[in-house]
Amino acid sequence: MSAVSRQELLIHTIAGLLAGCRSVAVGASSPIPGAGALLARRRAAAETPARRLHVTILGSRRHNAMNSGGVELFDMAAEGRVDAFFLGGGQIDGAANINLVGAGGEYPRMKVRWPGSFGSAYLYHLVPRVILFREEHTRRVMVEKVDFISAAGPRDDGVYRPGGPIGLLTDLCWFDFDRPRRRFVLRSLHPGRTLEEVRDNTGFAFEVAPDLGPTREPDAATLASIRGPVAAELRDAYPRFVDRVFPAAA
Amino acid sequence: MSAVSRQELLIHTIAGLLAGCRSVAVGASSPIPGAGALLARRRAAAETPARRLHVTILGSRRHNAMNSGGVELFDMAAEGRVDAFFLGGGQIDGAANINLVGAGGEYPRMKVRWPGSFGSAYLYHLVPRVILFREEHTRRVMVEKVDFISAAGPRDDGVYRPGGPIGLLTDLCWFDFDRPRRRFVLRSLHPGRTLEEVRDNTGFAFEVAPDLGPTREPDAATLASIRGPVAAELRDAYPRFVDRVFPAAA
Amino acid sequence: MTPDWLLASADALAALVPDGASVAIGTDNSGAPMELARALVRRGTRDLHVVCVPIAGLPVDLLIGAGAVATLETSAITFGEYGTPHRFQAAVARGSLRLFDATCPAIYAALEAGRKDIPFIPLRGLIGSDLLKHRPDWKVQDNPFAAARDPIVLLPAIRPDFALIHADYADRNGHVFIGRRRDAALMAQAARHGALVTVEEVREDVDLMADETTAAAALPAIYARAVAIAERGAWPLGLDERYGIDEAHMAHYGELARSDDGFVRYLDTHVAPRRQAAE
Amino acid sequence: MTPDWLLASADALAALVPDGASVAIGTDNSGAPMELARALVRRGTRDLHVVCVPIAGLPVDLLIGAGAVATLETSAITFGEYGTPHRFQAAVARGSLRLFDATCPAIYAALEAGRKDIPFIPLRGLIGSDLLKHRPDWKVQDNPFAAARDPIVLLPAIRPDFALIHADYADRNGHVFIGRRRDAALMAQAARHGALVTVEEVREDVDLMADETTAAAALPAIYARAVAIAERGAWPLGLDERYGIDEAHMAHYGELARSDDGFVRYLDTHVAPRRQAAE
Repeated sequence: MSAVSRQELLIHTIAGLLAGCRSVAVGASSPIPGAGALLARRRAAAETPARRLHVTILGSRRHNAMNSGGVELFDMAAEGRVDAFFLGGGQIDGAANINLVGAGGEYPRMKVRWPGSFGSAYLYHLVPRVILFREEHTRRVMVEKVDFISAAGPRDDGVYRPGGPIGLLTDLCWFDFDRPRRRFVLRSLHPGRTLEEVRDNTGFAFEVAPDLGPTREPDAATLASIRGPVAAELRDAYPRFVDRVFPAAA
Repeated sequence: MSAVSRQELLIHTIAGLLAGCRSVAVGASSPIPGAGALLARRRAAAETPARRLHVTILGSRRHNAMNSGGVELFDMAAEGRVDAFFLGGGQIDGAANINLVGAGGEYPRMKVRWPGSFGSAYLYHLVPRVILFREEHTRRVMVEKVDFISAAGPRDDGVYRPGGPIGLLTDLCWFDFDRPRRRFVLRSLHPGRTLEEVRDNTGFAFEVAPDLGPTREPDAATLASIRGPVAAELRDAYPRFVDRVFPAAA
Repeated sequence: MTPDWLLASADALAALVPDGASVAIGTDNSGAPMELARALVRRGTRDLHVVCVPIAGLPVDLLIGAGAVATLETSAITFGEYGTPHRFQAAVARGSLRLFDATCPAIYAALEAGRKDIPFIPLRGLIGSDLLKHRPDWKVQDNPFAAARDPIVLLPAIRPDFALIHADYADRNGHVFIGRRRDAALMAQAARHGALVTVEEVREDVDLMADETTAAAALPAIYARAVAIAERGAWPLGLDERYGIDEAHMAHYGELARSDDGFVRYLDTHVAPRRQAAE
Repeated sequence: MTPDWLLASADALAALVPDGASVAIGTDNSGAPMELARALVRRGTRDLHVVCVPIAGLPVDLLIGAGAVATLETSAITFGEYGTPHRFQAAVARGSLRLFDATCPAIYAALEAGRKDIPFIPLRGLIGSDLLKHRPDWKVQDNPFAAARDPIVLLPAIRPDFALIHADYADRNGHVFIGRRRDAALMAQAARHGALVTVEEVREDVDLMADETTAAAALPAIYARAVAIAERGAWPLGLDERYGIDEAHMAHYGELARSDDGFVRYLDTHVAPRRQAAE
């Protein structure tokens, strides 16, 4: 079996973060979280007794537990029927604020304008296990303070908030989010990455777990699962991603 | 053609009250209003140019403009998409308050308990042309003051209320409702009925229109329409009513 | 292998409902959960809080008569043209029910709020009705978006513990066919623990969510806490095109339910023994 | 005889939209009203208030580029994997748009409030976001049903004048097939004057409301202000199973829309002349 790719490591890591979930939703343009959710679904089905994990990939017809329009995802989250979701950001800061609107200049005439906040300002408050996921790990993205808060990190403001981020996954590493202390804690480095590299590329201050270790790689059986059935299932929503990353998938 | 029946007179009168409507809804257990709405629909279709009247008869599958569950009727009414609706009452008083809950004793342990208020407390405020319809015209029903207000008649309370009653149709007569003065005005007597009979059987004070006249009877063409196609269409929702009242309908 | 979502019987579903639970029940017209109601009576369930969506009939009269209901929220209790709900009327006369009289759109709006898990929702109308006098849980407030005084009712959200539903069939993945009966979806979505669903059959040959047309007619499996087969599960009420109402039995019920003794005999005969599917 | 609800073309529908009207437009994924957007540009429509449900893409970029939009409320403008909305970005940079940045569930909830014609609706989340700073129309208030302090956002209802929808077909009664695209129904219901709908075809052989399954997949005719046939009316975007996205044309648009001049050329070539159905 060939070496573990960058994407495979992320997919495997995400599936591990979804352990125990009954229901996972994945936003648009998120093939890696989508694959992670599909892998987690296979694992749940292989438990004894078999456990059903509901996966909804926005934009997919086959992997879609919903039929009441776009509002259903948000209602489901409020109802407590979405255990995990993924959010990214053009900027992410050390207090886990995320920015999907733009950078530089004064709102609304920002220098760089991104698409917009999507559902982040809501789901970030209501989904118990929000996984921040952004492959690019640079000082451009990981900033001290975001230029616009699309969705605020947890704070002590007395606002009803059953949900929030559990951590941040990038191309370099995985950070836990320590909610009481409102800080990221570097928990694992991806194979070949160093603490120095993470420090150089991170604009916010973070802590380092005493037991900082390497991100676990998938074993051969998991790799086969990702490259075979998971890649095949993912094709419904992300044909181009599958063609590019898993050209061998049927 | 045989003489005009009690039901046919009411159906004809209701169709006249619906003139110009684009959308009419009819509650459950209301075969006469249902037939009136179906007759009005035929008339609209016969105009030049043909005009579409949307009819929704609750409990009918064929005459149903809706598909989003029971809430849709109420949302439609709020949207301004229901021009006319029918309400009755175990009691109706002279200020057009209606009571669908019960009579005698103290709420909730009333001596007589009726089913309940249904949607009256809402639709009465939002549908511009509410037709009060109650066949039984006695002092038991037409009371000075209802024992329980399920839905309040229009009042000067500054509450948002685009809707309200336009009048009251019974087995004896038609009253207009004079909204500014909050009183019923006797406008027409059904054939064979007298002012004295109405006074004897009405527990609330009402006015008498200077031009009080007889309720207009349907002409031969209208009667044929009621007995033929309208009765046939009504069968979907009210098979037993049609069998009883229009045994000749195909 | 039996999937994890499919239980053996309506009684197995009823066993999931603890005393004191709140349950949502729809109208008699289509998909009334009669076998579930009988199973709740057999279990000896007590202190239910029943929310009718937005009105109800036979299953609720039965539960009230059997002493299973402590609190009733409804816009009406009616059998339509099929008689009088004597057990409801007797309980009202005795004052043995905590009664929350409502109006249909208020129950719908409160369930919609429940589905969004927002704490309350405003609704037009209602002001001037005596319903408000007896609903301390409903508040009248000024619309904060209006320039002038604009009183409006605020309703607290309703989130029942379970929705009780009978439906035509479940597909092989546990999605339930409900057609355009969107009330069933609303109830199930608003329910904290989802719907307890009895179905006439499980259709292994169908995957409702695979097609855009049939997907629109489904209650997605995620909203069903569990499903069980109960043939003729709406009996003596009807179910869509599958079977009509059993008018003779409705008359029989109406006669027996007129008295306390008669109702006990009805329970002994028609509820206590597990009904056979072919009945 | 042509029924009263069926107009001759998308241009006839666009003629119903006055300058300054508010219109709701859905996502690019399915049923984007491209031909309607082109018809609005041809009409020289001005000062539109566009509400994206809850995000939008190509039709809105086109309308912005053509100078038809004064106010934009959206949770995002994106072409997904098919390029960059240059006209939107240019308008933001120039400050030529009145921009109401939102978040998807807020747009949905406000439309649901519009559909109920309630003046406002509460929604969880949002507090702490900078979106609130720039939305003076959103209020934060204490939940009056909570014992302790419980701040919550109140959103004013959205009732657009029209919803703009492209769909697969209308049946012979003017009911429109939307499958499980319930966003189209929500938009149409919330719209004061209903939906302007283009369809690929009118199917005289179909009566969607006659069957419980297909009824669930319909937008009832009462919500459609008018319908017109526009074959390939979502082009260059795709429509469900009927046709896929025209990637080459998306790339072409992306190239031309990068500059003001290029965009004018695009309009001259692809929008000003009425597109032929067979294109």
